[in-house]
Amino acid sequence: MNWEYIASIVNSTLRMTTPILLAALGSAICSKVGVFNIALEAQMLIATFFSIVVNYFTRNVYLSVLAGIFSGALIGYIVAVLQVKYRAADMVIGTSMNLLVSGATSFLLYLIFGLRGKLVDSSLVSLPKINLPLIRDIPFLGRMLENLTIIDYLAYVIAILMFIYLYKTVSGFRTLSVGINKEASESLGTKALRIQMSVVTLSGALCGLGGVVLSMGQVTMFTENMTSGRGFIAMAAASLGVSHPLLTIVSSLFFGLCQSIGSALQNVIKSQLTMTLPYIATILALMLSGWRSLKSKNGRSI
Amino acid sequence: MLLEMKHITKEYGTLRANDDVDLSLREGEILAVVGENGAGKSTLMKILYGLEKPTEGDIYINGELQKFRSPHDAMAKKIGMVQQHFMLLQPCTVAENIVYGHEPKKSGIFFDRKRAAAITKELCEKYGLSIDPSLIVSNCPVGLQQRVEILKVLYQDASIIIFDEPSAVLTPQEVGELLKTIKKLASMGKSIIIITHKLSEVMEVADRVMVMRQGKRIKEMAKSETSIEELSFLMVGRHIVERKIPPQETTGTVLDVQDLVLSGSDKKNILDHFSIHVDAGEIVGIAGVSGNGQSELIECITGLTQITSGDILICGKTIVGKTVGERRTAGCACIPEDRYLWGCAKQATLTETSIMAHQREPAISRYGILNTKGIQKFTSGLLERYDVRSGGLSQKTGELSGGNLQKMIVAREIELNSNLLIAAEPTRGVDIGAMEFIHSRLLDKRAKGDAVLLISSELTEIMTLSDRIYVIYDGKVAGEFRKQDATEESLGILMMGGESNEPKAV
Amino acid sequence: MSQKLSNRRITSGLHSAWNTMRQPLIATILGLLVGAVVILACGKNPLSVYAEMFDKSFLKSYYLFSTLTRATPIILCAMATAIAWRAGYINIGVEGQMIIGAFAATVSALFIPGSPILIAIISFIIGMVAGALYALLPAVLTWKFRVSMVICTLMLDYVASYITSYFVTYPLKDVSGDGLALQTAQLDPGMWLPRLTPKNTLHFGFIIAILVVVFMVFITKKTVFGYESKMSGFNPSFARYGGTKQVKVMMITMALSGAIASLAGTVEIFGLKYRYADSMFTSTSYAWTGLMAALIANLNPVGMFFVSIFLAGLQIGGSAIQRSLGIPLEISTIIQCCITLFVSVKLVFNFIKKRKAKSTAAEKGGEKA
Amino acid sequence: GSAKPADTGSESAAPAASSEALPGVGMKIALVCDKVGTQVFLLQMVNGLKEAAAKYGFEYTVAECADSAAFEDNMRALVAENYNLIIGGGWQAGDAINKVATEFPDACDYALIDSEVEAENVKCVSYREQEGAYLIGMLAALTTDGESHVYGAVHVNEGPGSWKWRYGYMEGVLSQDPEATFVFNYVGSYSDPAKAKELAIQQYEQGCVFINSAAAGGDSGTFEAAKEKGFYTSGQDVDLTDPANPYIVTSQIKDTYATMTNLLDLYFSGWNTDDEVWGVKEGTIGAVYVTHDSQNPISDRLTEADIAIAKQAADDIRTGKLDLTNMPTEEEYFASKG
Ligand SMILES: Nc1ncnc2c1ncn2[C@@H]1O[C@H](COP(=O)(O)OP(=O)(O)OP(=O)(O)O)[C@@H](O)[C@H]1O
Ligand SMILES: Nc1ncnc2c1ncn2[C@@H]1O[C@H](COP(=O)(O)OP(=O)(O)OP(=O)(O)O)[C@@H](O)[C@H]1O
Ligand SMILES: [Mg+2]
Ligand SMILES: [Mg+2]
Repeated sequence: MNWEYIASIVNSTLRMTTPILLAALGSAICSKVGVFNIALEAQMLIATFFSIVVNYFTRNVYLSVLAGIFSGALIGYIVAVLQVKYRAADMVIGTSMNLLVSGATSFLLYLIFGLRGKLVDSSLVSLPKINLPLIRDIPFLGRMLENLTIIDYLAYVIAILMFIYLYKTVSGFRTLSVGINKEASESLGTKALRIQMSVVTLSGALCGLGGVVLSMGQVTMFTENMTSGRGFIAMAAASLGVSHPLLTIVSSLFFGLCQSIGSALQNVIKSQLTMTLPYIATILALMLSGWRSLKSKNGRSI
Repeated sequence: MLLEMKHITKEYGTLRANDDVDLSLREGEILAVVGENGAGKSTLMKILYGLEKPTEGDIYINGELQKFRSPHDAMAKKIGMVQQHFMLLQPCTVAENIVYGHEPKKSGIFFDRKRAAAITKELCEKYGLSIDPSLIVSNCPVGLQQRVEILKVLYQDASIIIFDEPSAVLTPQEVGELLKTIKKLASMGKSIIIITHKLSEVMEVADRVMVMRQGKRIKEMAKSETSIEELSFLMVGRHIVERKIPPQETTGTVLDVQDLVLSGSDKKNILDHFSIHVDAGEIVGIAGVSGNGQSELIECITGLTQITSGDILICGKTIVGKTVGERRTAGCACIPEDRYLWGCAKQATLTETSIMAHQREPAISRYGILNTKGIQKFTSGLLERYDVRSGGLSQKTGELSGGNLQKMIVAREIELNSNLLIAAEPTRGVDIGAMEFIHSRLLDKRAKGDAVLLISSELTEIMTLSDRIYVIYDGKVAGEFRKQDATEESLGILMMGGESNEPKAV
Repeated sequence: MSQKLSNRRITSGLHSAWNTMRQPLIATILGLLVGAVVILACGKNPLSVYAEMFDKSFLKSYYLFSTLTRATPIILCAMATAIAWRAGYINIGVEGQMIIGAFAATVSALFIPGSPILIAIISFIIGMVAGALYALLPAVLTWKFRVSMVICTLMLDYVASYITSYFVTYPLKDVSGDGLALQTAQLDPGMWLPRLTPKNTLHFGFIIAILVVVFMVFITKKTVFGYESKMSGFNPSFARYGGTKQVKVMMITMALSGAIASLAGTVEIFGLKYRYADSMFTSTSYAWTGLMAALIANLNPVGMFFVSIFLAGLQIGGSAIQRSLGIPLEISTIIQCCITLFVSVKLVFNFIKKRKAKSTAAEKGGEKA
Repeated sequence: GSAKPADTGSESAAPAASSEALPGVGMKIALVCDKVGTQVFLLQMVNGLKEAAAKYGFEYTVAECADSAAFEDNMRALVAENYNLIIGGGWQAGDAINKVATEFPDACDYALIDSEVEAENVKCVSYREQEGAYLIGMLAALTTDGESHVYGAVHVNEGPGSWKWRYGYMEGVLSQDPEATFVFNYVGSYSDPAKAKELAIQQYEQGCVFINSAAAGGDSGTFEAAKEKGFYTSGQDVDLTDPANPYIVTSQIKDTYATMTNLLDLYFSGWNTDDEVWGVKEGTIGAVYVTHDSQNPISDRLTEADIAIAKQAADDIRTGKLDLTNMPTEEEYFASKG
């Protein structure tokens, strides 16, 4: 196995990680305010669609990115209204939103373009790739970091900013307090409902950005259901990262890696079996972290 | 008048929790509101604090009509409330909790935690309340948590402070300090409303007393014009007579705790070579400042926690390693100290809550199949005999007033007819009528020749009911007294970790 | 006398049924309204589309039977979900348990020699045991390692689907025909569950589903176990304090959940498909539809039964309008989702409740004055 | 009871006036298949059906199936709705049509495209895709010209379905480049272009200069990777060569349009229900530039000579000189290779 190949696996891991990381951050921040959001898939998919639609009509990258973020946020807002404000069951909302958006995007694709299945067009503009001038020339590193978009970097910045916001700022503190004890935070005038709703909307925007990087960064097209379960993987990643922004970076990278390694293993093991890898790895990782925290507590049994 | 509430009426469906109540408060005054369980005290305060909207009636501050839509509005008018169930962010620090809502900032957005700690220190000094700002709240004992609540209200610069049953969960020492604090705050110009079931506290701090019954204001008077006897008569509509407890012979040991050790997460033992016994026909009290291992002792005996070493016997048979259910059949009933955590499920109906631990009795179920009729009969019997005021068998447990819920739990455990009854804080939050009632039930149990282990932070309760008293300190038995030998001082010194009842050498 | 009494009982029963059904009904109407807008947007007449949709899902007997056939696994999945959720264990692994259980049952039926009926019964049992074991796995992990039950069961769904996919692609693949389909061989016709109607596919599995509903009602309302697991779901500390063995409740509820989930898959195979085919349970999302039914009906067994039938009917009807009116499948998905979303939101109901409370309060006030 | 479809929606292509003469008037024919959206393969079938409906004057319906259980549901309903001919499109319809045809042998006629089932009364048309894949494999080697001996392929799922492609492709490559080795990867989803792209890039990094794509919705991902990285690739089902992407050097043809129209021609001329397997010879399987022409310019990497070699092979397949009909299973194949 040569170094070039390893570098390319890392490179591909980084690209595969970004949408998962962004959605996982969306999931994490929701659980920080006590909302279980499983409409991540819907929030991502709508963004892949609308970013490409706007891209098609305007050929403008910025507008497309914005369209993606806004459409994701819009779905987030609907989820917020139904789930937070009207307290509908999270599972029902999430499941039917995922289904609804998958149907709606296919339908709209047909309605707007008369197309079925996918929109691929050479006129679509992809996100500019950044090949950093100095790093590009370092052999291994340059190879690892080639062809990443600004959002691939931005995802990590967002994670760090989210960490700073939650743990260092006043309004972050209030946001966290809603998740810790909603009643208490409300008793001192925090508008808990509003915070929860904006956080869920924000998670929509984050997933939206994840969708954008999928449809305009990794590839430049829209195809039906192109998120292919990344929202659920993101949920697992957030859970593995105990909803902490920085740990979520680690767990998302882990999932990205599982996918690349899984593909590499396909030459040896049947693909059906390699595809279980990320899922089994998640369970093992959760077991490990559970076992460690139990061991450190060591105290009373059930 | 600083504050006036006029003609307040509050209806929950058909129930009138408040019925045309008036209340007024002057600056620097301490007003005590007393009344039986479910009289509507908490409801009135929730209205004042903007947590509930009155069905009718108005609130005036300095003669100005107010409309409170939320606690936020009330706070803006300098009304603060120390709620019964603490509104604290448990995993956060004391300082973070106190400054919550008006946090000090660095460069406009960042939370200045250092300043928060400094502010907390200043605040503590100003009001003479000490607490370490960097402690994590969940690690603080209840008394300290309440202090955090008070400091929170003070930091909000409240001039009217409401306390809803602040002493119910405190140790006598903590109560003493609380009352001192309240008086001090009043002397600094704060106006205070306090709800309590402990009339001695009323007599100690209040300037005026308002008595409520069945949602109505019955009477209001200056403290100097009334007495404990009169207040209790007004509250429950009858005289409470002090009871004589006849001495009684004990027969055989029921509970025998031998050399019990429960180790904690660090090196220290939570319970350290702890040995006590309770005989048939006696009430044994455990006195101690809460947090010295009482909760763990109960958990060890009832089987909620596995012990590290030692032995626990009920009627001569060891119960170590047995499950909670097996211990219950072996004859161990328990009135839990936290009624919402262990004692009930708020969403469950009254029937469901009342048959817990009875569910395998023949009247309730046979071969695992529930007997619906039997259950209804059982529950309505309980509610009737123990005077639990409720809206019917299918009411949700969480909607009962605290005192009534307590009565129901006491009823359920006593009806188990077990050899041993562990009664942890059996009268927490109940009115004096109910308290007297619960006490008689405990004494009945003793008279029947059963054993009662009474754990209470209420020293007077322990001293009146117990035949024997152990003092628990730091997980160890710090002393053992017969009823006649125990005095408040001798117990108190041991409870605080003193060596004996001799004054310490300086 | 007794006649009168039973009459009263019936009216009060109807009343409570109305009370529980009112919210879903109103929500359905709202959902249909939104759907109507979508139908209009694609240039069709909502009324005729809806007429066709309901005609071909509930009103005509042929389609009603199809709806019931499709509802069968959904009902069972709803029950499987509910029994665990009631006790506070958020099992979203019903799909995985269904796959593993049904697959195990199929494999046993294919490979154990013997009289078909006997083998069928044995296979059902083996399937249920396999489903139960697959559900116990996350239970044990939650117990021993404090793994999040939600994530763990979700992950095991994927694992189950890929692993069975491997088996039907390679070692156990059917070789009849050109062998392109990823499926096992067909079961011996002697093992097939009997049909209930001659021309339709409605099979004995539906009766099994009804029996499970009855079983659930009995468990939840009438047994100590049901009581204890409900209390564990409300407040585990309270249940433990009352002598309930938490671990036992967890293991039993999860095992029951897995067994019922397995039954959902097994009746589909023995009553309808007659073999295990790759992704037959993932593409149909029976488990997820069942989960929605369970939540919409607030875990009430009888409610879940009807909601499941309703959701199945929407799917059958959606298919029908695509077939005969050329309405894109996406639109029927959209309609289904809108209805589900509105049903799950308690908003309508609460709004009415509040209005009522206000008006009765006002009446009372009026009387006094 | 059975029900007639409401008039409003059924799509009848029959012109009202001259309809009397057409043999299909008054007949109803249905195609039951997956959701058409994702697959050109099905779109072509639908187009073929439309075309035939215009020609014969029958009424037609496309019953799309949202999930695997819907195939049987739809077919049973169509039988109840008195359809004359039900055509299953794709192997996903196989099991359902087999059961329905066995249960209602006289109610209706049945056909199945792209798979073969046991029921006697189902006219099955399936394909020898390996023949097309063989041609693609040859072109792959001819395009690469020994630049690399590692050949890649990105498919949807591993299994007997994709084995036909894999086998044909490998044999085709090996016929031109005996040193060839292969990397195969599977996306595991019909709709994940992003993953397909990453898989293709990784194959490229392993030295593949040609990567065969058969990843359904994922194809566009592979194509994009090809354009970015500069390796060569091929499409499937229809002519996917693209003047804007010169790296798509050919496309494997599986002409379901022709299949559908041929099948209905057979039907209206009174068919027998013997199963048929169509390949290069029948014109439904092939490769762009070899058996099927394209409007798009041919890649510089493929010379006249290259195409001639492939064309010769196609002829050999037609004449039976090169016989790919009897294909080993995956296990047999690798066992024989050692
Ligand atoms: N949200 C509510 N819904 C229905 N009834 C309520 C509600 N809140 C209070 N009540 C009822 O109103 C009455 C008054 O309750 P409240 O809590 O004010 O009593 P209290 O005087 O504080 O009693 P305690 O001494 O037990 O705390 C009780 O009968 C109680 O059951
Ligand atoms: N979910 C609820 N629904 C209806 N009423 C409620 C609910 N929660 C609390 N209440 C009512 O609110 C009233 C006030 O509660 P409060 O916090 O004063 O507790 P409490 O009744 O004094 O109990 P305790 O003394 O045990 O703490 C109670 O009487 C209770 O009946
Ligand atoms: Mg109260
Ligand atoms: Mg109270």
